[in-house]
Amino acid sequence: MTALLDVKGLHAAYGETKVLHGLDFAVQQGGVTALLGANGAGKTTTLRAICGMVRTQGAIVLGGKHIEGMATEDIVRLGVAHVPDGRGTFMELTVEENMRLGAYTRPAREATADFDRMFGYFPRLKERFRQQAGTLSGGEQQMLAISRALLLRPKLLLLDEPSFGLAPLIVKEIFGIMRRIKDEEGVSILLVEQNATIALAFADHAYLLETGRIVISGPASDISKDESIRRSYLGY
Amino acid sequence: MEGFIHQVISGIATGGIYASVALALVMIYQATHHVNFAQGEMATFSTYITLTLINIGLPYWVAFLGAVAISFVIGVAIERLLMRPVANAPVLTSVGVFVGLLLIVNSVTGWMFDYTIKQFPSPFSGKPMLGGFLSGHELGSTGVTLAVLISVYLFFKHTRLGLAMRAAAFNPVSSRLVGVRVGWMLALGWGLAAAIGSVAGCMVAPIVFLDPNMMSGILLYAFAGALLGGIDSPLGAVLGGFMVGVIENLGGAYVVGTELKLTLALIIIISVLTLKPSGLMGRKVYSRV
Amino acid sequence: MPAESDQPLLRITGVKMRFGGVVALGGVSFDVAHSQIRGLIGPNGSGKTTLFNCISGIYRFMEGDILFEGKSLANVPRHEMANVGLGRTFQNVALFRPLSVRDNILVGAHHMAKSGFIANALRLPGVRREDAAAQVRLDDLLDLLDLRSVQDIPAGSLPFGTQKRVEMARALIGAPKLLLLDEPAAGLNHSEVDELAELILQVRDHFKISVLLVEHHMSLVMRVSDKVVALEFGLKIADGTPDEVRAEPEVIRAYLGDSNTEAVH
Amino acid sequence: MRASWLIAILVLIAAIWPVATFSGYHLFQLTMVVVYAIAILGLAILTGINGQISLGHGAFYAIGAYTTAILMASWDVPYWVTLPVSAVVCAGVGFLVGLPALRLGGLYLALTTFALAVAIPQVLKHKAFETWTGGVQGLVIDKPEAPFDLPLTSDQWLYLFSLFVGVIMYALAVNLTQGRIGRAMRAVRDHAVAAEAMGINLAMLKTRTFAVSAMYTGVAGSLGAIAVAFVAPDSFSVFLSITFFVGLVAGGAASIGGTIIGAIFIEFVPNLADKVSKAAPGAVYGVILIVMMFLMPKGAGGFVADMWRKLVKAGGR
Repeated sequence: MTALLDVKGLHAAYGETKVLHGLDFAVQQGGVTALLGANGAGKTTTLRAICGMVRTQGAIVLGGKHIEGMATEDIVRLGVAHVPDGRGTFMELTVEENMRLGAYTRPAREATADFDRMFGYFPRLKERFRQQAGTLSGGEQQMLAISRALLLRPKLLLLDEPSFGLAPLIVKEIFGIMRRIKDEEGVSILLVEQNATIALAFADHAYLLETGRIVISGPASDISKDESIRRSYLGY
Repeated sequence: MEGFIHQVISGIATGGIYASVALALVMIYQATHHVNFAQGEMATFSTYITLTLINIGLPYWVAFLGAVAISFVIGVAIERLLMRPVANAPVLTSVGVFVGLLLIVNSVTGWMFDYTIKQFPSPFSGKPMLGGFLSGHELGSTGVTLAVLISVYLFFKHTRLGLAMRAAAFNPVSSRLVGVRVGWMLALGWGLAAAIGSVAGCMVAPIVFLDPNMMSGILLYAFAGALLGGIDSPLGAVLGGFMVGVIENLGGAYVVGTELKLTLALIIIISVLTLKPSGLMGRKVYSRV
Repeated sequence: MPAESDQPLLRITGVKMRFGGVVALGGVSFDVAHSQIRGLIGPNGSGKTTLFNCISGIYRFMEGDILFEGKSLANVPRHEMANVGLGRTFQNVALFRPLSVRDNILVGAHHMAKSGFIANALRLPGVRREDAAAQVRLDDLLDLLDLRSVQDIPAGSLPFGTQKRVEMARALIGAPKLLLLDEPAAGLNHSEVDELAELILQVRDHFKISVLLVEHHMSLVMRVSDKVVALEFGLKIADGTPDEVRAEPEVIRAYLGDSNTEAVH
Repeated sequence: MRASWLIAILVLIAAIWPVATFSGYHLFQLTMVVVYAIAILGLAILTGINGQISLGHGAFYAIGAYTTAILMASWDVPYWVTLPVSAVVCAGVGFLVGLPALRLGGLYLALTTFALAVAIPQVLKHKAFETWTGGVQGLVIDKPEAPFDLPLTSDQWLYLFSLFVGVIMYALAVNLTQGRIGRAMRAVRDHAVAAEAMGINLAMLKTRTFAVSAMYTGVAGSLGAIAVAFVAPDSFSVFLSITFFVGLVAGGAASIGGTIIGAIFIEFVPNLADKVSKAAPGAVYGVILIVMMFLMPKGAGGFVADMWRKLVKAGGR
């Protein structure tokens, strides 16, 4: 396997507050990589850094091309879809319009055909197609956000805490569908999660972040046996 | 009774002008959360451009469309040059820049076209219509205004670009993440607002005559209309604009007299802001601090 | 005051809060004792910050009650909170950026003085007495929090860690009985978090006050708290000493996820 | 501390000196500088220090001017007695305007006060008040003579009188804005939620600040009416309010000393620019506003203060 995304020595800061202190990590072609860590460890910032949403230093290479310093819009057009924290729903627009925006960079006709595939994953979106997105439940908004990202036909999908604020049953449902999506869409995934158990069950490789640094990394199956996650999360 | 109906109908006719300017204000407000104090002055300038094009011999509608196009370009240019740098500045800064813009456009207008009051032609006949309730110009300008408002609505509702512009206004961060070039959407919004203002200017000039301060009162009514309808609702702004037109006409005729019409706008603004700040159709936002 | 010994400083009973249809707090209860450092933890979106805002009056809770020294805070206006005895800091720091460190801290003493517009404009003797009194407390805090060398610098231009100390000083100059800290460790690096932990303990001992610490930096919470309460989905899932709380299966599940997620495969 | 006293004394000497050297129109212009400085000071307290943006302070200036003019024209009240009356009236009106302003965020307040500025000439012209206001014609009042048979012309006396009032008003403003209340005003401007948590009653502070601000600008209006010896609705158009705003920004919104620079600016720049073309004053104002916003967000006053600080720092090394 070759690395689709290769990140070396990534630093990031909000104003004067430095959040990331030199991360090295990779996402393999067709693989799922998880970034774990307690709140405030810098997971969300890492995703934002990849998308050019914060000031960074270091190398971010996507499919052999350096993307650091590029505008978010241009990075997106290279095939990076980002489901941001808080899901980034266009609350005032309808579900349909949200999905059309997902396919904004592609010809309209192609997009409409893709809508049906999304309904295949998330039938509930079809029922809610004409509704204002702000009226959706949290779980439905997460489904919409994932669909919106997939409609870009991305090479790399960045998922920021898809379990956030959702009841365990819905989390399970969404991750079940994500597994199908991964196989059927042929997309590589970088997943940020606080829920370590579910993330490690889904990912094949994982990194654990602590205050802006990677403390351990390895195959997900190894990491899930490691005590340091528990320590890191529960503050021993 | 007939007098009353007459006041209502001609209120609707002027209300259309307010509705257009209110829509222009709301478009910029939605995208940037700034109120363009120079909107009226920009529209006046556009009207002078139309007059200049007519005076060099172009047919009315060619001059009209030419001015709309030029205004669009000016709007885009202003956004790129002046507004971009203060996009995230404090309110005082943005108010300063907008008031500065108002003064500059006003002075440039006076300097280029002098301060004498000028007649402005109407493309419509001046004969009374609809049984004498409306002049031909009032009827025609209401038609033009409605045509503009409907096309703006269709543009935003049914085109890809319109959708992207709305998305950029509502949620710039998410818009970037789906590949929308948010900066250009804002510039387009400014262009459109300037173009709409230019139409409003051309429609009102035959009635109030053209001078560099032609729109200063109209801007106030448009503010009132935008607030009445809800400053974040384009549809609300349009309805608010029409309502203010009617209120102004009725109030002027039966309540406060014509001398205090502008004060009426102030009263509407204060009443809306204190009694129902979100306006009639504005969004209610649940804020989680 | 006989009541003081048997009654906690802060008592939260069955507090509920909804936003639209979303239940942010579903009836939370716990106490903060005198001179106690109380940790409040929970995953993202568990309701910590909502509860914090209910205590400080930013939100008005819908059911239940919050008692401070036995008196309900339900209808206390926000600007009275400081007078009642609540001091607070803010998530991401909320300083008056252009003002000097000194002035920032002095604003925290606003509620302890009474002089109005006219007295200030005329600089009546009472105003000078108030200023002198505030100055004494200011001097004390500048030393305690090591801010003397930056006292004339605009707060907004200081490093983040220093700004947090300024904010702490601003809360403390008002002589609160309960100090509410909203994610004080956010944005700090390892060594700064260590210093913060020392500072929190020092402040408690120096001023003999209680501290309610809302924080997701677990090692900080576990290190300084006497007792910790954990929330998830707006409900209390654990309450006890740091060791008890992190051994609690519900807490482990809330943080690390359900160990029974093999179904995903 | 001693340096600022020294500066104050030097400024005062410099301010009194023109009485001996200038006469007639030039002295009148300087009187207007003092008047405008007080007006802008009022705006600075509200907008610069407390963060409540007003684009309509011309309205309070007009109310002050008319209060004085009506008292003098209709009831022969001595000019100096009208000042405290005007102060009370304007503070009251300011307080009332400040009440709805509480519910308006920065931008909406700017908008509403802008509307107030546009509307005020219409109200002043209105027939209902014509017996007092003189309608469109306005009111002519007598120019005061120097008292106690002082050997001063009317212009000289007026200048000294305005200066006297101005010095008192500045001294009070400095005290007010540098103490506990001034800190609270700034705190509310910079972070209202935090200010409230520190025990500041936002509603009370903001309405009272509004009253003080309106009082200052209103007293300036009274002095202006006495100096010009005439009031008419069209002198109080929206352009006057914008002029004050320009003066505020030019001097530096939160700088008390900057208000004097702003006043000099709005008194002399239009006169100079007018010689170029009728459009020039507006254009200069507009350009100044935008340039200030881009380059010197703290205004000339803030710029000078920063330079001063750097000088002191460099000298101290």
